[in-house]
Order: sequence, then structure tokens, then C-alpha cells
Amino acid sequence: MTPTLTIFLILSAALFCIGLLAALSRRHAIFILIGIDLMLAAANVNFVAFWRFSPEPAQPTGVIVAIFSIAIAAAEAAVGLALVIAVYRHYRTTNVDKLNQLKG
Amino acid sequence: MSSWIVTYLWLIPAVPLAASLVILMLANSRRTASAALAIFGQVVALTMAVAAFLPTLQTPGYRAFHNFTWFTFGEQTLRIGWVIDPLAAAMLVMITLVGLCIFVFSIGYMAKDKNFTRFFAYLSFFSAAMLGVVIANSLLLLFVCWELVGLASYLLIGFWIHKPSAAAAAKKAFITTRIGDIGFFLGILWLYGRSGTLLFYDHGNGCLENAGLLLVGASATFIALLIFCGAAGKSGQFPLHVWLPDAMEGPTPVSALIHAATMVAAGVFLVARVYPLFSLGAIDGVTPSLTVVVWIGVVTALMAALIALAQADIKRILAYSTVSQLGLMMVSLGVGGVAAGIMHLLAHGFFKALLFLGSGSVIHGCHEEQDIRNMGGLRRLMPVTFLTYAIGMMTLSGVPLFFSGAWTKEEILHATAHWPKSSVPYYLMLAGVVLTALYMTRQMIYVFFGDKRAASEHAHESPRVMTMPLIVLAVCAIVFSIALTPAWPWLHGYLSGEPAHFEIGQLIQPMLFLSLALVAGGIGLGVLFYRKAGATDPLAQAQPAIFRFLENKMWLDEFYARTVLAFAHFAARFSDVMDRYFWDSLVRALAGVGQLFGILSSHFDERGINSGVDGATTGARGLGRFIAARHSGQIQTYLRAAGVGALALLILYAWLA
Amino acid sequence: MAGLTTALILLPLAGALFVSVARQNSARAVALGFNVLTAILAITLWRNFDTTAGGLQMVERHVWIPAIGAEYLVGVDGLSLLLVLLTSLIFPFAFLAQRMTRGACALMLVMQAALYGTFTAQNFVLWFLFYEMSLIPAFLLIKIWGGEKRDRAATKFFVYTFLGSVAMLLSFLGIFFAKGTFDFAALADLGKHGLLTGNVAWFAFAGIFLGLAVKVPLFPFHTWLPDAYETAPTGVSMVLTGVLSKMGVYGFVRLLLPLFPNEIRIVAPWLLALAVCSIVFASLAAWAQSDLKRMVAYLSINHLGYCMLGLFAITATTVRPAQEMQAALSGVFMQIFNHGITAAALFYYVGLLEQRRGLRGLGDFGGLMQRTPLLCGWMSVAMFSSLGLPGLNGFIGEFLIFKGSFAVAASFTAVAVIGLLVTAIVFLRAMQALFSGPLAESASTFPDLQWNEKWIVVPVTMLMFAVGIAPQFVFNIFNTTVVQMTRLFALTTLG
Amino acid sequence: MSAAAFIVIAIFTLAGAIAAATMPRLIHAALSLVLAFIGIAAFYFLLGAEFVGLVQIFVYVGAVAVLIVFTILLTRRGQEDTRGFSWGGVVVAIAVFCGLVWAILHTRVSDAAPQIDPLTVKRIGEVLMTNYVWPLQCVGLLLTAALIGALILVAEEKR
Amino acid sequence: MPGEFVDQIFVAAKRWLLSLLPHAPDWVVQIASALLNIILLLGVFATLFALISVLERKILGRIQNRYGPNRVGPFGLLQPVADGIKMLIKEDVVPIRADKVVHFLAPIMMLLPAILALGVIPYGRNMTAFSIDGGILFFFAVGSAAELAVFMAGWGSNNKFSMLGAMRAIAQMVSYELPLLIVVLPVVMIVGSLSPDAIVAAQDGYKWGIVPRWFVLTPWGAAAFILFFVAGLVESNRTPFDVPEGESEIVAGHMTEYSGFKYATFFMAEYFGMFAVSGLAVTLFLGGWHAPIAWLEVVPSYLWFFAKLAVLLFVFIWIRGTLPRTRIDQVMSFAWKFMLPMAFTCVIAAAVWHYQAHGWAGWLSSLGIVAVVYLGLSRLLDTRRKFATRTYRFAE
Repeated sequence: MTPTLTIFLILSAALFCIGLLAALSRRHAIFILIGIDLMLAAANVNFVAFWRFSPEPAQPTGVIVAIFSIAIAAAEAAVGLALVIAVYRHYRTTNVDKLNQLKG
Repeated sequence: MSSWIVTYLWLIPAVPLAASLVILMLANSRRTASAALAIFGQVVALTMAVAAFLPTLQTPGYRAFHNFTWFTFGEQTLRIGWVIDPLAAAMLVMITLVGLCIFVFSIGYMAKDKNFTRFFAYLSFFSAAMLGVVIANSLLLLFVCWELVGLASYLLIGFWIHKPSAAAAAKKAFITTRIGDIGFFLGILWLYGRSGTLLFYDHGNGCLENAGLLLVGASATFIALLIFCGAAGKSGQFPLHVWLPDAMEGPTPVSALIHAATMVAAGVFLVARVYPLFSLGAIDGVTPSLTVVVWIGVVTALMAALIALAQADIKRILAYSTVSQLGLMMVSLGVGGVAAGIMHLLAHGFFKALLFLGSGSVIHGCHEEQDIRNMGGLRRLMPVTFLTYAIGMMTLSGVPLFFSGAWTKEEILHATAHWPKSSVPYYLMLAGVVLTALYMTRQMIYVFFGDKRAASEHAHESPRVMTMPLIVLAVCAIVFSIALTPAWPWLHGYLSGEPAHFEIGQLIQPMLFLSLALVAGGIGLGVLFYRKAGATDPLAQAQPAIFRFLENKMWLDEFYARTVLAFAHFAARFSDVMDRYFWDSLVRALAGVGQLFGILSSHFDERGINSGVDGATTGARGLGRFIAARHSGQIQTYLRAAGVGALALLILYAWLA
Repeated sequence: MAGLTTALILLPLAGALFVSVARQNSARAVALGFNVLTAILAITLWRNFDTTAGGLQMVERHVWIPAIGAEYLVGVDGLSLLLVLLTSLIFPFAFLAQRMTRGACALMLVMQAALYGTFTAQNFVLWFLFYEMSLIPAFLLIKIWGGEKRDRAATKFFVYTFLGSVAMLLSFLGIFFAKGTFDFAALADLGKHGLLTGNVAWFAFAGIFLGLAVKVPLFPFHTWLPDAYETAPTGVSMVLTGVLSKMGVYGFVRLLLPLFPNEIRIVAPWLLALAVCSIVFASLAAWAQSDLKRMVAYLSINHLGYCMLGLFAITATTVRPAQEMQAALSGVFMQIFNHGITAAALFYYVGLLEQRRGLRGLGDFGGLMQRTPLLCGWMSVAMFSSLGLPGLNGFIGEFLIFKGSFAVAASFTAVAVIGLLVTAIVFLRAMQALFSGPLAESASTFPDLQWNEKWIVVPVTMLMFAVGIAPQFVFNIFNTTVVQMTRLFALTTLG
Repeated sequence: MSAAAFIVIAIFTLAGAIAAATMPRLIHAALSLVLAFIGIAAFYFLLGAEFVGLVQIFVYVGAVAVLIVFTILLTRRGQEDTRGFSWGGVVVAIAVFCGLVWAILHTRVSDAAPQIDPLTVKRIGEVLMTNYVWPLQCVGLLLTAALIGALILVAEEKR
Repeated sequence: MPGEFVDQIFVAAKRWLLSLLPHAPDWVVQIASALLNIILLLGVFATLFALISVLERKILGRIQNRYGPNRVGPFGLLQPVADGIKMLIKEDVVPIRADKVVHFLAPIMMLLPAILALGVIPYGRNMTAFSIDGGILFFFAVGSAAELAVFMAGWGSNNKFSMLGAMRAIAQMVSYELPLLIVVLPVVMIVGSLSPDAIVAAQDGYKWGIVPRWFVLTPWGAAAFILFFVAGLVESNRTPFDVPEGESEIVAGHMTEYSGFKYATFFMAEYFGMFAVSGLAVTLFLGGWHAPIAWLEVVPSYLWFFAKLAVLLFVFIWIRGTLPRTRIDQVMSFAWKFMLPMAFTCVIAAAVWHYQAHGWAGWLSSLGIVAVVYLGLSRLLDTRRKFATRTYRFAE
């Protein structure tokens, strides 16, 4: 048996949802970022999987998109973590429940 | 045939100009260097002038020019150039020679001035501009240099700028001459429009040559008269002479250079230069324009001589004398004696410079005193000055035989006598000769003879550097007459392009006796009249009303102030008031109307449109508050909502699919 | 080098952006840096400009709003190039002349871009856009950074010029509805045979005339100018007089003369009278001023009056000798350039005096020559240049204008020459009051020209001399254009 | 290839990911995340995209993970109240997972992996430099901007 | 040919060993091959480690004018065995407040990447353990995991010295990773491949039959090699960049709380890292396993490789014996102010060299570029005249 596309998709969906879980239910801001990174990685798995199982794999579009996506994730992580540090400096906390200055 | 010098003629003004620029850049303390530079420039100019003079001797009526394009506009070109002919050559030599003397004199005269370097820069600049006027072969180039001469004279007259009177005099000089220049400028425009060129000589196409003159045609009279306006302004002809006596506020060398030898002569030179325009269409040597020149000259000559009689300032007397002599030259030109006029101009350059420098020496010796009533008895104290001054005085008065002025004056009288239109100028000129002798005698007696007065107590002879130029000029004034006598009218021939022959028999002319008699009369009258003169003038005692009239320069300045100036001031004020109030209020009224509309419109907005909109706003605000309350500010809440939303969408999709 | 013109327009705008985010005390340096760049671009433009070829060069054409005939169409001919060069010259000096805050620098740069646009746009909509774009920074600069009466002056300036603009816009809309194009070249081509007829033509003419006359300004639409120039800060005054006032003249040459030959010919005597009034009354009014800046402002009107005289004179008659037209046009262009330099320099000097004394009345100074000979000397050069002393730049233009107009409108010219005289009087009076006499107590501690000031003064003065003595390099810029315009005007069939 | 490898890797990855999401201590979570990332990289190897796998390790393990631990280091004081866990999120996540799985299972996909030549770095480079050069530049710009932005964000404010 | 046989002896041996599994499925053969490679690698490098550890002490001794270890075995060559026994039987102390799991995993995490990195280096003709297309990238990818390990060590120990040491180490490793990567770029650019085999192959041959075509002999290559070597020093935390474990300041940095075999593992990992970096330097710039002179090609390729490696290792030791430790702020500013610009310069110089057809002109102009930037930078960074006042920044 070789892994099929469906298996990969389900795996990546699982990864995505674990990321979502981290982003949704943890209070620490860094967990949210971890979650987001996981979700992005899950999406990347999808891209590469779709490329591998596409009828025209000579065109490495999925791979390229994954590469770009990784680069963007790096940028996201850098800025996100910088934000966390800035927020921590300002509020002395990274508990997102306490960061509700924008409430209506 | 043209000599190399023609191509390099521009160097004559360029060298003093360069000297001037260099001096301007020197520090104020580099006095020796600046004087040396200026004099060096002048010497070079003199050498070149002589070099330029030499070829003109070879052929009678020699004329060489060099033209070039100054700039191209559109498809047209504007050409200028320079010319050397006897007129220019003679002027060049005279100007550079006299100028050199004055430069040297200035070293002594200005020795204590703290702006010594600047003075020499200005002098050099002036010299350059003047030489430019002389060599110009284009009315435009001449005008350019002409204006620069004006600027130089402005700077020099106002040299002692801390004196308000000097500044005022400088301004007056510039503006008065500028009035004349406006006419000149229009004349240039007109001429340019007519002939299509401003070059004097251009291989037959110049505006003074046949082809050009043909194009000018009938408008020549007006053009000539307009150009004469400029000449009148520069040469101090009535009614624009008022600036010249005031210009004596400048340092004395300036007076000598500008207001005796060179600048004021520029007007005469200009008329001589464009003489073909004046004489175009002459019948029997008379044209309307020349007639105007004659009458203006006559009025000027006589009026100035009269005013000179009543002046107390040593330099002002000389200034009015200059005005008078310039009038004389103008008359000479007007009656057709161009050569005579120029000869007198040259001679006048020497002796009037001599007189001015002499007066400068006197003023210097008397510690900056200028009022002749405070001098006296300087004969002993300043022998060299006295002697040279006497030579100058006799030359000016026209004492015959030995002094150059006599010969030229005689020739002018001669020419005037033959004017076909009227003989009145001739007689008035004779009167002028007498008056000249009279006021010069008055001045001599006041300054050098009689008892010592307040200012001459501590007088002293001037240093060598000042007396040497005096001597040189005096020698020139005498020696120059060799070229002027009727026996060997070399200069006359040279200027008018005819060869001169030596005939000793021509030496004594009937006019000589007449002139001798007139001069003797004048001097005699003067001696008689002023021999015992005291603090008050004899004329003032005899005829106080006339004296006051003359002393106040015939109230011309006051007259101008009341009429022309007053009108101009009024016009200025009026323009300003119109601007500030009339036009402005017009605009503001318009703006007011606009504002009114604005107010009306805003009221309409307020009452009509806004009330409807307000209701809508209130509703929107309430809704906004409600929604805002749902926003907890907690990011995860939003994220969860998004997740649920996505799920809902998915379910919706599944349901629909 | 097709994008050069666009680059020239965009660069100052970019500069404005940079300046507005720059640090407060480095804003001026940034602005100056950008001006160096624009200067380089302008010189490149000049280098690449073929002075022997007529017509527009370096044309860039892009579709913009086809529905209303608006195109992005820029190009330069000799006149445009001259004005572009002038702009590139005046602005750096204006920036050097005065310390400016960040906002002012940014606005100045916006204005600069607008000016480049105005001088190179060849489509009315685009042109008008830039034309108006220059107005707003000028207004703000006067309004915010101006002197004591700034509110009134700025409002007046704005209302005046805006009213004129509106009139012009209406006229052009009229023309567009009649002819369906906004292209300058096409309009000029149509104008040869009379663009419009009847009352419409007169209305259109009046509207455009009003708009441009206000901008120049022409008597009697000039009263905004003294107030505006007086209150504006030195640098802004320099730009206003040096470049902004040229927009009006440029408009006359580019729009009014080619489009309405008939109308102009019919009312030419009146126009000439207005020009002469500008010359004479403005110079007289300058004489009556005691405020130096106001005085210079009035003389600015006077000098632009000469330009107007030249332009109206050559279109006044049916007989149009080519050499006179060329003389007058060359003179006008030369005068544009010279006045730009000289008037800006004069404002700068007045600014220097004001900066030292705090006041700028004629009576507030005296005897400066003893204290600050250099300042006086250099300032005198500018003054003499302005009064048209030969050997300096002012003379060339004035001479050619008078030469051209005297031949076709002798009497008007003869009257106008009075302006030369009065100008001389005004300046000599000023010099007498400022430089001569005993040293005023208030002036006894004046510093002479500083090094940084010399950096402005010396090049500008050298330029004055250069143009005055060897003007050919300036003439070369526009000679071909002059010839071409002469042909255009001469070909214009009348009636 | 081999299902065994897939299963092993999947277990590692999912375990790492779950640990990353649920570990009470942040630092453990971060280290578990590294495990998950390595697992994902292994997936890429499995899928024949070696380059992406290497990049994945390089960027996520070498850079992002280090960043995260550094951030943890810098924000570790007074963080006692951040241990919480909200079950609402778990419900949503599971619901989303169910939804996704349902969607995947109801989508027709071709499960046949075609035979391919190995994807060389050269090929990727060529494609990046030709078809995708513009996005590449944009990403470069983005990274620069992010770098500068991050620096500015964490730079200590001047007092 | 005997030469070729000797050259390929290991390859042939492996092939023979694998042929012992004739009917095994593919993946079994693959795994067996990989295992063989790993075992061989570990064996060779563990031996090298042992050798080098004693040699280093001996060389340092020579440099410091004393004998090194000379008691155990002949010339003290058995010293590492003694050390190993000592380490193994030492008590493994774990601090009570330590994060036990992390503390335990750190040494393993440290050693693993170093071994993996060694796998992609070609040790001789056809002797690359894992011949991956993106080998260079793989090297750096696994290498970057070392930082994480250092962090784990620092964090897990729950000791302020460990933490400080870890932070310093990470800071300098991250900083120098950038120049390290960028100086590899020119080589990759010129060769057009990320594969170490291709890079070695590109350095094959001799110009005019004499001068080898090693990249170190081009101006940009020389500069890049020096930069790479310096960055390598930092990456392996060697003197003069051993600030993270500067015993005079912070005891032993992140290794403070380790003892016994864990400490030995760290030690080993460090040396393995050094081997890896040196090996890569040899591969990238020194022509890999190629002989320096054409007729010396007969000597087996792996010998050449290890000879070059030995030279580099000697230089490592030599530097350790010669240079004092730098200050952390100097280390950092050196990275950002000098290394990084120089690295970029190498890229540009290589491009210039390449686009002038690798000829004289290119050689000279790339030399010019490197020289100009170098001189400019050294002038800019010259602090002989002014010493900035030191500001101390402590970790929060």
C-alpha cells in the first residue's frame, strides 16, 4: 500500500486542526503563533501533496508555492514574535485574554 | 589696409576693465598694488591708443572697423563692432593721457581715504567704459558703454557714500542722464527699426553709410533729436545740465576725469559720431536737428557762464564753466564745424582737467575747503599750483597765440559766424567769451591773489605726485596749440580727412584780434571788478537780485522740484492709492458677493438638508453601539467565531450540494 | 530619453514624500538633494534637446480619459525647456535662501512638480491640472508661513487666481464642446483660421484672458500680487516671482496668442494699453512704496508688463514683419528668464536685510555700505540688472522687446519706456536710502555676507553677468522655437 | 513508497503537533513543534520534494523555532496565568476537523501518483527565476520589510 | 590499475558487503547501505575525535612550551581511552530544578546534526555517504538544529550561567550563520549546483596543467574561504570565539550542569561540528578530494581529503593556541559590520569573475573589488584612535 492523496489530505487536515486548537484554546500568545505556524505547515503539505498527485508533475507549481509559503511563514513568525515581545514589554503579559483594549 | 590693432582694439577698454576687476577683488589694505594696477592698465591703454593712433596718420580719412555677431535671436543676428578713425583715435589718446595724469594725481589726493582701492577700481572701470564708447562701431555697443559710463559716474560721484549730499548728487546725476538716455534709447529703437542695423560702418551697409541713411530717410530728424537727448543728458546741456554742478560732490579727480575731460565730452562725441544722421538732407549745412543743437548749445553756454559768475564753490565754478564750454562745442557742431568742436573738445579735455586738478590741489592744500571766499593769497604758498592754474585759466579764457583753447575757440567763432540761418548765436558766443574770461579772472583773484583768508592760513603746496600731473597737463595745454594754429591746421585736417599744409601767413587771422580784444576786455573787467573783492561779492553788492538769481542757478532745480518731480511724486502716490484702495476694494466687493451666497447656502444646508440626515445618523449610531458591545476585544473569541463561520459555510455548501 | 520629462515631474513629488517623513532639521537637506537630482535631470534634458529642431521633443503620450479628450501628453520645445531650466535654477536657491520647516519644504516640492508639469504639459486638461496644483501649495505657503497680513493676502491670492482659473476652465470647456480636442498643437492648428466665431469666441477669449491676466498679472488684475509677495516668506517669494508668475506669460504664448488671433487683433490697442499701464503704473507705485519687499513686488509687475507689451505688440497689427516678431518673442523669452533670476535675487537680498534687521522699510536702514560693502555691492548688481543696465542680463530682453514692439506699436512703446526711467529712479532711491548716508544705528552690528550666503549670491550674479555679456547660450535654447512661433503667428490668416 | 515509513512519520508528526498544542509548558510545546516540523519535512521527502523538505527544516527548525524559544526566553517573567486551556476551542477545532474530513472524503481526487523524474534543485531554480521571478522579488521585499518591522517593533523605545 | 583499485577500495568493499543480501527487497538494501555508511562514518570520526583530542593537547602543549599528555600509552596516545573510561564511570549529576527531559535530550540533539552533516561530504571519489541533490542545503539545515540543542542545554539546566552561555552561543551562531551561508553562495553560483559532488567535480582539472582549479585560488574564493573559516570557528565555538563557554566568565556556558558521558557527548559534538565545517571548507574551496598537483592524482582521493582536513584542523588548534578570546560585543559587531558586507562582496566579485569568462581580467577585477571593499571596510571600522565607551547589556 502506498499513501494516497486522501491520506495526505486527512493528515494535513489533522495537522491544521491541531494548529487551530492551539490557536483557539491556549491563552499564551506564543501558542497562537505556534498554532498558526502549524496551520501554515499543514497547508504546505497540501500543496506539495497536490503537486505530487497532479496529472502534470513536471510543472513544480505546488512546490514553488510551498517555498513561497514557507518564506512568508518565516516573515510572519518574525513579525508575530516581535509583536509578542512588544506587547509583553508594554503590558507585562502575554495572556491574550488580558489584551482586550480593542473591545467595543 | 586695416592694421592688426583694429582686431585687438577691444583690448584698450578691456585692460582697464580687467585691472578694475582685479582691484575690486583685492583687500582694502592693498593700496599700492591697486594703484599700480590701475596705472598699469592705463599705461597699457595709452600705449595701445597711440598704436591705434599711428595708422590713422598715414592716410587721410582712414577708417577701419571690425564687426562680429554678438548674438543671434530667431533668425536675426545682432552685430556689434569697433572702429578706429581719426575721431576715435584722437579721443582715445586724449582720454588715456588725461586719464593717466588724473590717476597719478589721485594717488596723492586720495592718499588718506580708507576706500583707496575701491576708488581706483571705479576709476579704471570708468576709463574702460569711456574708451568703449569711443571705439564703438555700433550704436548699441556705444549705448552699452554709455550706460556703463553712467554707472561709473554714479559710483564715483557717490564715492563718499556716507555723505548724504554725495549720494543724492549721484542719484541725481544718474537719473538726469537717464532721462536723456530714454530718448537716446528710443532713437536707437527707431533707427534700428528703420535701417535694420546699428553698425555705424559696415562696408557700405552701416547706418551712417549711404545705404543705411537711405533707409532712414525722413525720420532722420527725429532720430537725431532723440539721440541728441542722450547727448544733452550726458553733456549737461540745458535743460538737463542740473546734475553736473551737483556732481562736484565727488572727489576732485573724479570731477576732473568725468566732468571735464571725458564723460561730459561723450555727448559731444556722440553727436560728432552720428553726425551723418544730423546732417542728412541738409540744405546749406542746415537741418532742423542741427538748428536745435545750436540753440540748445547757445542757451546752455550763456546760461552756464552767467551762473558761474555767482558761484562761490571753486569746483562749481569750474563745473558751470564746463557746461558752458560744452554748449560752445554743441554750437560748433550744430553750425557745421565738427572738426572745430572736436578740437575744442580735445583741448578742453586737457585744460579743464588741469583746472580741476589744480582746484583739487588747492582744496587739498586748504584742507578740504572749497569756498573761494575763504581762500586768497595762495599765489605764494602754492607756486606750482598757481602757475599751472594760471595757464589753465588763460587757456580757458582763450588768451591767444600760446594757449590751445584760444585757437579752437577762435575756430568755433569762425564757424559760427558763417552760419547761414542766424547771426544771433555768433554774437551770443562773443558775449560768452567775455563772460568766460570774467568769471575765470574772478576765481583767480579770489583764490590766488589778495590777502590770506581763513582757509589759506595753513595752506601748503601739494606733494610731487600731485603737481607732476599738473605740469604735464599744463605743458600739453600749451604744446597742443601747435597742432591747432591756422598756420598749420594739422588737427583740423586730420579730423576732417584733408591734408594740412604749413602756411605761416595764415597764422594771424582777423578773428584773432577780435578774440584778443574780447579776452582782454573780459580779464580787464574782471581785474577791475574783483580787485578789491571782499567777503561779499561785488556783484552781490551791485545787483543783489541778479546775483541771487544766478547764485541759485536761476532756480531751475526748484523749478524742476515744483513741476516735474512733484508731478512724478503725485503720479506715484496716485498709483499706489489706486492700487491699495480702488482696485482692491473692487475685488473685495466681488468677494463679498460670493460670501453672501455662501452664507445663504450654508443656512439652507443647516435647516433643510441636515435635519433629514441627522435622523439617519442617530439610528446608525445606535446600531453601531449595539454591534460594538459584541466585540470583547479577545482575539480568540473572534477566531472561534471565524472557525464557526467557516464551518457554517461548509455545512451550507454540503447542504446545497 | 522618453521618460525624462515624466521623471522630472515625478521626482519632486517623490521628494515631497521623502521630505514629509524626514526629520525636521534634515528636511531642507533632503529637499535640496532632490533639487540637485532635478537639476541633473533638467540638464540632461537640455543636453538631449535638439536646439536645431523645431516642434515638440521628447513627447510622451498616454491615453488618460478619452471621453473628455484628456491625454497624458508632455513634451518640450524651446520655451518649455527654458522655463524648466529656470524652475530648476530658482528652486534650489529658494531652498538655500531660507530655513524652512518640513511642511514648507514638502509643499515647495509639490509646487515644483506642478511647475514642471505646467511647463511641459501639451494637453489642456493635464496643463490645467498642474496649473491648479501649483496654486494650492502657494496658497498654503503664504497662509501658514507668511508674514503679518498673511491671511488676507493668501485669501486674496487664492480668490483672484482661482476665479481666473474657473473662467479659463469654462472657456476651455466651451472650446472643447465646439472643437472636441484639448490638444494644444491641434488647437493652435485650428486657431490659424479662427477657432470660434461670434460671441462664443469673445466669451472664450475673455475667460482665458482673465485667467492668464490674473496670473501674470496684468493691470488691473494685479492687486493680489504685492500683498502676496510681501507676506510670503523669502524663499516662497523667490519662487512666486521667479517661476510662478511665468506661468501666466507662458499661457499667453501657448494658448491665447495662437488660439485667438482675430480677437487679439481687434482689441490689441486695449491690450497694449493695459500692458503699458502695467509698466508705468506699477513702476510708479513701486516708487511710492516704503516697504522694500512690496517695492520689488511692484517692479515684478512692471517687468512682466514688458513681456506683455512684446507679446501684444507683435499680434496687434496685420502686418507682421518677421524680424520684429522674432525680436519681440526672443526678448519676451529672454525677459522671462532674466526676470526670474533677477527678481528672485532681489527678494533674496531683501530677505537677507530683513533677516538682519527684522524690518524691511526703506527708512529702517542707512549707510549699509560702510558696514556691509559686499552685501551692498552684490545687491547693487541685482538692482542694476533689474533696472536694465547694459552688460547685465536685464538689458538684453528689454532691448529686444522694445525693438520688436517699437516697430509695430511705436507710441505705446514710447510711453512704456517711461517705465525704464521710473524703475531706475525707484532703485536709485532705494540704494540711496539703504546704502548711503551715515550708518544707521540699527545697522551697526550687521554682519556682512556670510559664506553660506555667498554660495547663493555668487553663482546667481555670475549668471547675470554671463547672460548680459554673452547671451547666446540662452538664445540657443529657444531660437528655433521662436522662428517656428513666428511662422505660426505670421501664417495666421486674419478675418 | 512505503506505508510503514508514512505511518511512522505520521505518528511522530501528529504526536509532536498535539504535544505542541497541548503541552502545559511552553518550552516543551516549542520543542515538540520542532518534532512536528521535522516530521512534516519528512513528509516532503516522502513526497519527492526534497528541496522543500530541506527548506522546511532550515526555516522552521533553524529559524522559526529558535525565534520562538528566544521569545519565550524574553517573555518568561510573570506568566503564571497563561497556562489556561479553553475547551470551547477544542470543540470548534474538532468540529472543523470533522467538517474537513467530510469534505475530503466527499471530493473526488485521483489517488494515482504518476511516475516522475526527481525534482532537482536546478529545475526549481529555473522555474523560480523565470516564471516566478516577480513573486520571488516580492517575497524578498516582504522578508526585508518583515525584518525591518520586527527590528523596529522590538527595538527599545528611546527615553 | 592498482591506483584506481586502492582509490575505490572502500566503495568496492561496500558493494561486496551489500551483495551478501541478494534477495532482499530494495528498501532493505537501502537501509543496509545507509547503516553501513553511518557505521563507517561514526567509526572513522570517532577515531579521529579521539586522535584529535590528544593531538590538540599535545600541539597546545608544544605551543605553550610544555609536553602534552605523555603518560598513557606510547607518546600518550592512549589518553583518550583513559578519558573515555573516566567519563563513562563518572556520576551523572542532574540538577534538581532542571527540566529533566530537555536536559537529557540536549546532548543528543547536539550530536545528531553534527553526524548528519558529516554525511553529505564527499570523502573521496564516489565516497559520499548520502548523495543528496541539495547536499549543501542539507548541511546547513541540519546544522541549524545545533542552535536549538544549545538552547535546550541552557534552558534545561535551569542555571543562569547555562542560560547566559546558551544565549551568547545562539546569538553568535545565528549571526555567523548568515555570512557562512552567503560565502557559500558564490561557489554554488559558479558551479550551478547545491550538490557537494558537483562542486568537487567543478574543481577538477588544472589550469595550464599546473595550477589546480580550486576556488580558493581565485580572489573571491580566497576571501570567501577565509570568511568561511572564520565563521566556521564561530559556529563550532572555537577560540577565539569561544565566548559562550568562556570559563573565566560563565564557568562552561551551556555545558555547566553537565557531567560524565553527557559532557563527553557535548565535547564530541563540538569536535564533530568542527570536522563537518572543515570538511565542507575542503569541499567548497580546497578542491575536495582532488590532488593539488596533477601527477599526485595517483595517491588515493580520500587521503587527499583527510590530509586537507588535517591541515585545517591543525589551523584550528593553532589558532586556539595563539589568539586570546574576543569580547562578545566585538564578535557580534565583527559579524554584522565586517563579515556580512565582505560576504556580499564575494558574491559580487564571483559574479564579475564569472562573467569575464574566468580569465585574467575577471581575476584582476574581482581582486580589485574584494580589495577595495576590504580596505574601505577596514578604514571604516578602524577603531585604533577612538574606543567607544563600553555599555553592558544584560539579558533580561
